Amino acid sequence: MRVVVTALILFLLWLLMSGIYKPMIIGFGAVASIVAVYVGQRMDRADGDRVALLLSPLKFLGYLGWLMIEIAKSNIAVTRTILTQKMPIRQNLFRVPSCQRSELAQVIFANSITLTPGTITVETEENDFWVHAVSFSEDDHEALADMGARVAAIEPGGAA
Amino acid sequence: MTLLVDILSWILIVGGSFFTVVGAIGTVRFPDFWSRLHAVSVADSGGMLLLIAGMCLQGGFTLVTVKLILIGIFLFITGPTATHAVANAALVTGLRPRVARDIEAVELPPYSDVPDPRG
Amino acid sequence: MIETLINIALFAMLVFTALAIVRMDRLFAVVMLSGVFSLLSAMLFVTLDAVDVAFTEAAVGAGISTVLMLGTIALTARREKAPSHSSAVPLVVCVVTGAVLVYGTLDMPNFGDAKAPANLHVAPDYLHDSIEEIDVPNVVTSILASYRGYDTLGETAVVFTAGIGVLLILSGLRRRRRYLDEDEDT
Amino acid sequence: MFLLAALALFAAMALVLYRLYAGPTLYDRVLAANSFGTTTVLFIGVIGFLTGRPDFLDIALLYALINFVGTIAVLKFFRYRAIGDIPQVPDREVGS
Repeated sequence: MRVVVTALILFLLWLLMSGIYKPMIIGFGAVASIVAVYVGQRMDRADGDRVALLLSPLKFLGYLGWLMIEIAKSNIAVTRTILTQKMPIRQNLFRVPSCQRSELAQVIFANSITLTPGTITVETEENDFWVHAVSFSEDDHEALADMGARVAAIEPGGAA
Repeated sequence: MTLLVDILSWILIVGGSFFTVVGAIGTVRFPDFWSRLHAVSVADSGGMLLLIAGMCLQGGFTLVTVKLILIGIFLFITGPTATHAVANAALVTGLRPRVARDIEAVELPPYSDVPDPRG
Repeated sequence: MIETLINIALFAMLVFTALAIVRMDRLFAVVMLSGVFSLLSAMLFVTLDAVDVAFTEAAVGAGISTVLMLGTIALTARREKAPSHSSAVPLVVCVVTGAVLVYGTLDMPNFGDAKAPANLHVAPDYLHDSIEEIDVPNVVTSILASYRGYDTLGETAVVFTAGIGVLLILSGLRRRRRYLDEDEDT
Repeated sequence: MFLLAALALFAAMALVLYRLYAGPTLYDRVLAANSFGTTTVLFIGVIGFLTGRPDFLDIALLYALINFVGTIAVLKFFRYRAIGDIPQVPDREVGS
């Protein structure tokens, strides 16, 4: 089942990338994706981990939109830091609690922190992230907690 | 309609170019490794997203746009992952961030199994 | 005009990178710089429309050779040793060889010359007939994979053998070293 | 428009190259190399539009992949002193 899905996804990617739809070339694509999956199966290097994609897509899209706005805001803030004559740097390394339950949501949260310029996830622990900020202010704790809550909200059964 | 698309993609591409250059300037101007991380992430997230979006608008409804979106999604996921990997490797091998003077530094986990991060 | 400017800028950065590689004595930095070198040369290939070469450069230059060089550093030292004798003679040899090569190129036809021998003999046939004969849209691909298929097969076999050989040497050395370490411990 | 983007990317490349040369730590260099790779990906895309043949995006995609894998490989190597399988007893391997 899984093998078939993988082959189908690979074949779909081939169709998207090639852009030439003649029978022979599509046949090449099909053979290539099947051989790739077969060789991967033979090598037996897949770890068999299943990542449950249990996110509600609508909320996730909403979150992406919100994240874009945040990225824009913090981009402008860091740009200002870079371009002013006397760079107002106030570095700090602090803990941020991560209240997400699934690993996927934690990954999304950590990557979102890193994606917004000015804050970077440096180390992950069980329930905490170490976050490094370049121009730290006391509001950052609240802002990151807010972001964490938003990520938790797109999980199934999360507080809406 | 095409005029509108052109104007929009102009804005996006000029903005993307601006952020890319600013990020590069930051990598040169910032005083230490930990602040340079943030400068790079300006170019990697803001500049990359805007440039890809601008090129998508110019590409129209073609396979080119599909490929651009694929590249965009890939960079959107791997960019922060790579930045995190660099930062984490630096922390683990004992390159400590300098915390501003007026903030009390928190205790860090005891790492530094590999000496001399200067390579 | 634009392409000339791009080429000049790329070549300037390429020269800077090459000089930096020569001057640097930290080998990790050299590995990073050679990755950048191959990225720059691949960009040059892209501006020359040589898509296949750019692909190869990407896979071999930036990907495999970086990994192989890192593996080599793991087995040897991380700093370059100071040269034990003067570099005057090698410099003279390099300069003379370079001068001879440049002198040799003076006779060659200009880049993109329509009257060059290479462009008169089979190239027009390839360009004209390849769509009908091979049915692959990219002419370079059809030349490489069909008109000169045996050639490419031989090249691929050579590269593959070389890769396997390097991997065997590297992994064998590492394993032997690990055994030696364990012997010392016990 | 794309000329402007190409010029901006060139400027960015030159500055990042300076950082790659100047160092001072290994991680600055890894970071600069990664950033240079991202710039290359964008530049290949822009070049495609500039010359009116945006067919080179396959290479850009390939570069995005190789750049990421390369960065991770370098960092993994620096962390564990080995590429490939991570040794079972990392402490000992790292210390040696």
